[in-house]
Amino acid sequence: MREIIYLEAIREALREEMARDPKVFVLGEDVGAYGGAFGITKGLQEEFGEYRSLDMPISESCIIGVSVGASLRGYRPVAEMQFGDFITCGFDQIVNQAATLRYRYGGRASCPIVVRAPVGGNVAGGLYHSQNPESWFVHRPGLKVVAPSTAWDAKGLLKAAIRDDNPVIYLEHKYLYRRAKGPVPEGDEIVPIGKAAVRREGGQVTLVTYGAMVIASLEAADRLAKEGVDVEVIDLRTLSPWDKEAVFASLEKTNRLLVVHEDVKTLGLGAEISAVVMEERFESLDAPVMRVTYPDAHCPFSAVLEQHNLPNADKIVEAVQALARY
Amino acid sequence: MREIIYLEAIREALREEMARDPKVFVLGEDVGAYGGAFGITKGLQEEFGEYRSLDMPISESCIIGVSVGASLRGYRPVAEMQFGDFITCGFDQIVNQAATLRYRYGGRASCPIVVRAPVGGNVAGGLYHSQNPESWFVHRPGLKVVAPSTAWDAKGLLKAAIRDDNPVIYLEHKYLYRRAKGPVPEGDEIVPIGKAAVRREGGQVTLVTYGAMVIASLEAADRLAKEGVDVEVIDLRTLSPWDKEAVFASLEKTNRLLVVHEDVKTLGLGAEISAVVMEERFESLDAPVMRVTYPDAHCPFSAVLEQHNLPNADKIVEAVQALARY
Amino acid sequence: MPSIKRHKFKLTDEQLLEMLYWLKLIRAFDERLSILVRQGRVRSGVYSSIGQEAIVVGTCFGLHKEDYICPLHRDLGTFLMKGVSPGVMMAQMYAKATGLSKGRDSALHSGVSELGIFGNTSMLGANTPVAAGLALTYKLEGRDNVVIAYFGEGASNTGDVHEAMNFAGTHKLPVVFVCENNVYSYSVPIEKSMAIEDVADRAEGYGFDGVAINGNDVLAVYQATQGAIARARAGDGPTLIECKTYRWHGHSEHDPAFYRTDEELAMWKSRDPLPTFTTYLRSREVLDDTKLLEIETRVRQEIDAAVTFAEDSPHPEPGEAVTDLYA
Amino acid sequence: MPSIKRHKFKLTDEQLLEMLYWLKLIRAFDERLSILVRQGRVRSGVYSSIGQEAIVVGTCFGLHKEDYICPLHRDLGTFLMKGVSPGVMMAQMYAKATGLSKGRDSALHSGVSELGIFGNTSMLGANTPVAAGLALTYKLEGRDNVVIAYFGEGASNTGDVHEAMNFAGTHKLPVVFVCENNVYSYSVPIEKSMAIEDVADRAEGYGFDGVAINGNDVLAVYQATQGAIARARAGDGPTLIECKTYRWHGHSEHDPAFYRTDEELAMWKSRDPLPTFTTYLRSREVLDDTKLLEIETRVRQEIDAAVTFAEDSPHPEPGEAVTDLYA
Ligand SMILES: Cc1ncc(C[n+]2csc(CCOP(=O)(O)OP(=O)(O)O)c2C)c(N)n1
Ligand SMILES: Cc1ncc(C[n+]2csc(CCOP(=O)(O)OP(=O)(O)O)c2C)c(N)n1
Ligand SMILES: [Mg+2]
Ligand SMILES: [Mg+2]
Repeated sequence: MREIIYLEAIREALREEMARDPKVFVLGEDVGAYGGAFGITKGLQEEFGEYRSLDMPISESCIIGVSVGASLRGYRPVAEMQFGDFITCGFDQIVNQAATLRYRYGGRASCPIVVRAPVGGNVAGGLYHSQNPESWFVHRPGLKVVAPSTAWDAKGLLKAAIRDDNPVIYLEHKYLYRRAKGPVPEGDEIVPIGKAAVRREGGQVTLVTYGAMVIASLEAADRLAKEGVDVEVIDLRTLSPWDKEAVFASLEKTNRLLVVHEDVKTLGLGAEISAVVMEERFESLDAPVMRVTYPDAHCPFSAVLEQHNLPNADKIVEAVQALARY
Repeated sequence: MREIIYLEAIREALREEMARDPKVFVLGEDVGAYGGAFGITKGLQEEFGEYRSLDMPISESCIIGVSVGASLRGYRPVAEMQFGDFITCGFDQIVNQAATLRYRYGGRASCPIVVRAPVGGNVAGGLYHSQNPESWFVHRPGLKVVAPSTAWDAKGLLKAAIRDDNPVIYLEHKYLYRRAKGPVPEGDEIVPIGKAAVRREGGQVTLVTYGAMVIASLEAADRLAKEGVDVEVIDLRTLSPWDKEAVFASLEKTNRLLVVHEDVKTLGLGAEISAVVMEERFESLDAPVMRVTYPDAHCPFSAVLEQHNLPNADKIVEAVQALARY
Repeated sequence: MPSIKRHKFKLTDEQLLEMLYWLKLIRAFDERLSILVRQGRVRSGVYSSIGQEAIVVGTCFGLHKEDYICPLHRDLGTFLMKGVSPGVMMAQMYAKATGLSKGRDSALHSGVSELGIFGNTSMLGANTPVAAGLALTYKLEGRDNVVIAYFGEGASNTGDVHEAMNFAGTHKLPVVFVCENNVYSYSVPIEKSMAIEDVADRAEGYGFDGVAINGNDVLAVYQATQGAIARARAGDGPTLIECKTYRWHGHSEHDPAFYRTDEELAMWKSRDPLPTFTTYLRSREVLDDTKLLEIETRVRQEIDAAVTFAEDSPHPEPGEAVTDLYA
Repeated sequence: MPSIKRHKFKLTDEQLLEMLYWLKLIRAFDERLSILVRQGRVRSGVYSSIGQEAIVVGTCFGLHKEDYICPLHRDLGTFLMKGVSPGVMMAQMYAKATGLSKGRDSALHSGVSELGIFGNTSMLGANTPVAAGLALTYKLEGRDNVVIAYFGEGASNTGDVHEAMNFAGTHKLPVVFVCENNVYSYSVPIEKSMAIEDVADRAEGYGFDGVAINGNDVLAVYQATQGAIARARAGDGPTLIECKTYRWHGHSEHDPAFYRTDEELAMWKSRDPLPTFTTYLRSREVLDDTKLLEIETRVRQEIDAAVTFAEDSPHPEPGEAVTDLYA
């Protein structure tokens, strides 16, 4: 199968969905002729016209509100945040307007919008171009949240998100845009929302992660394998609803669980996974669920500072070793 | 000692702090002559003048941004959100502007603002007048979050929040405004941020909670005592940073822990407490940490629906019994 | 300020009587609600439009089914005029299973897509970007439908309203922005929340026209709205219509409204849109006592039936608290 | 549009030469930064102000130390003019420990309270409510200081700018709003993000004056700003000054700016604020070759020293990644 990069996989999903369904359109800052800050929407305006890849004024709240309005008339807007960090400027329209729509309409309407947000660090982004906003949305009922780590999933999950009848926050990791390259099927391969993927099988420790941390986790697992520690790496892919069954199934084998994420520790997704595993699989645990995460700090610009904060293979190896020894 | 209600305790803290420090002022919608939607700021404008209890246009982002600006010149603004639900409209100014200020200034400035947010349900508020927004802010480094459950703490924590040099989110529970009545010291008694209170001692199960759920938890503990189950009830009071030592100390006695909160389950504060206890006190646990929370759903208006969702003494009793039996 | 041609859009006698019916129905609905709140039968979320009915009737009258409305919290009457029955609206206020939201929320926090009614959140101004999004779809489809977006003079200060008007102006979207300027934003008089007298003046900053009109004159509101709609349908983009009015009750039914004087209230009551219109109809011999009685009887019966329907409706099943979260 | 009296606020020859120095220093700083980016010595967050220096110099010149500035991302020069040394600014761009934020962020995301410099987040428009808050404190204290709040024509469409202007207008706060209209918001030309030509027209909607001026004429900018400051100090409230200008480089140093034509760029380069001002000074015999050489030498030395300082400065200690989160 041909290999393409993550960034192109996102673009391909958009193009195919726009061609398939005239109700799908893209809107955001600079997404028109320019093709977006990262070039994701390049060519779409040329192919589909001004209004299907629509340049919006700088107004994130409006971008999302407009998406909600269009969705009520059967459209499937895909809103691009120029950086995921700016999603805070449209926060109310997501968590109150979109997330509660179906509920308050008594189930008589739905709100099929996708909000694409380029997230994550390790790209010299600093405080406002590196954030990982997933927890805010995982915490909010009525939303779904996905975070692909491979080019394949980037395409398949975006297609699933666009076809989903609920508001979906689609977190694309900037570090992966050009670094995650791999096979991607042409055409209509959907990656279902809510299903994790086992990226590496193993029997001693379960490592649950997502996004760019899949790369660091697999690197750590390779190194650990050489030491004889056999790690199963699960890529959640969907953060809300996350795939409890997949995590439990692996845990039944390993009885040891590590969660790795780039988001900060306190109330990062690892907290919820840990709590649920405790509640529902306490007896399966031979060791406490542990977390390797960003510290509770902001995302500094200096490479020296940022590397201090970012989880990496070294930190993961250390944590797995401790777990395996437990 | 004289007894006053929670609502008056908040007002008293504001009045005393405004009298003590001319840099303290209040701003928000209708906080002037009207005294705020709940009457909290009643009399302040008369006593301190138009600009120290300042009516703001409907613009939450501006209210918080203005507070940040004033704080940079040594003021200590106390911003009132008319309902905590509307804090989403000022979200960016809190999580990006205020929370990162000291960090990005290289430690050379601070941002001593307080954002007061009336939160919580059981007051016929419905979807947009009942929410519990604490998780969003506990998750964000650079902020502190407090949530008093008694009139005493309402006063003492607000004073602490105003004097704190960091942005503090002060969550006042609407259900408690008139229902929480109790002794409140006159004058300068401060309740320190970061310290929990043991509301009831007990040796069998530790129950950690905060806000309006302290009432339901104490009711449950009373009932359980009659059955011979001896519950220790800890009121966190501060949610960020939460008092790990107090929780651990109780857990060492009981080896069983239940977290109760009105916020939804997924990535509610209970998740973090559960995860930290697992990481740091796994060996102390005779049973899994359990959670009694709101389900992952919105806050419906109908009393029938709302009572279905709200945690209450019945649900807590049941959970404690299960834990005690474990 | 573009002048309003009072007689450009003709109304038949029948239509004029229908307008009177709506004015009276909406007034009666709100009056009954007010009583129901005091009786404790309706719990909260009641924002009376009494005194402002001419705006609702003047803007909604003659809308097509496919035209969309995005009302503010006080515009319960717009739901009625767009086709929701008084019974369903009353059930919504009662939080019954038969209400629009099935008890999930009260007030206007629910919508009906088939009737072109958007139900906003509580967040003031948040309906306006949604209105722009709806209008965008009409433009994309080349339909000649319009969207009416309502907000108070208080809400006009929110960022959302600015962002929405700017976007709508940029793309000449078919939206009519209706600002209901009732002098107060809860307790705050307009001069304490903005330095201008006419919110309409802001339209210029978005590249379209704004007019300030007498919001208590149903015909003036109708003419202005129809003019704006005609321009919108013709592809000439949005208009901002600021309707000067006053609310008689407090902000909500729980607000004693001490912040205003009796004289001010009395002055505005003397401009009550209902008798003004009734007198006009009589003078034009469109209305007589028989017809008036007919209308009043019909209104009373409909409101009574609505209350009965709401009272008799079941509460939602408790388990519905956690359904309809996802499609 | 209030007219600008070009000669109302007098400048001595010395001051005029100082203005030239600042124009050249800021130009040289940005030119050097551009090279450093291409060399990979500075990593990102570089938004060149080349072509727009007259706005920075014209608005900051003559500000009091206690006056506050709330710059936009392109206004690095304002930091220099308010008293941050070129070395510290360069170290900030290098993310060194000696930079303003000690490496926590680059660009203008840090401030200096003692110098009256606010450091915004990246979020466009978010500096304007903060500016209003600063100005509120001046009003409360009865001080005659002012706040200058900068934003691009693109950022003028954000809700924050609307909310801030409305609040500042309502209370006649001492703020000067400076809109740097450089035609583009990243790739989007102004006509695709608003339906008006002059952002200045929006001021009327907030109850204060707006003027659109030639932003490439440092003296015009200075006169307009001083006029606005005088009004603000006198308690007459805000002014919006829209400075028409153009950025020569791409949006950031990584943007090839294919979205515009060479002709357009060439036209605007012919309006370069520097030679325009130099010619003027020569014609008034304020400037001669010796003085020009003096200024240019000084600028070169200062920029060289700044780069040396930044290069020689240590990186922050890794552990500083988790300090200064709380006071
Ligand atoms: C974003 C937001 N902030 C605050 C409120 C609380 N609130 C509800 S109505 C209201 C006053 C609204 O005034 P206006 O817009 O003039 O409409 P009116 O009630 O006068 O019809 C306020 C402050 C809200 N609903 N939403
Ligand atoms: C709230 C927000 N949305 C988007 C961005 C991304 N962004 C950075 S600069 C820019 C264009 C700004 O245009 P303008 O305000 O005209 O200033 P200019 O860069 O032209 O000086 C955009 C879209 C941002 N920084 N903040
Ligand atoms: Mg009003
Ligand atoms: Mg620009």
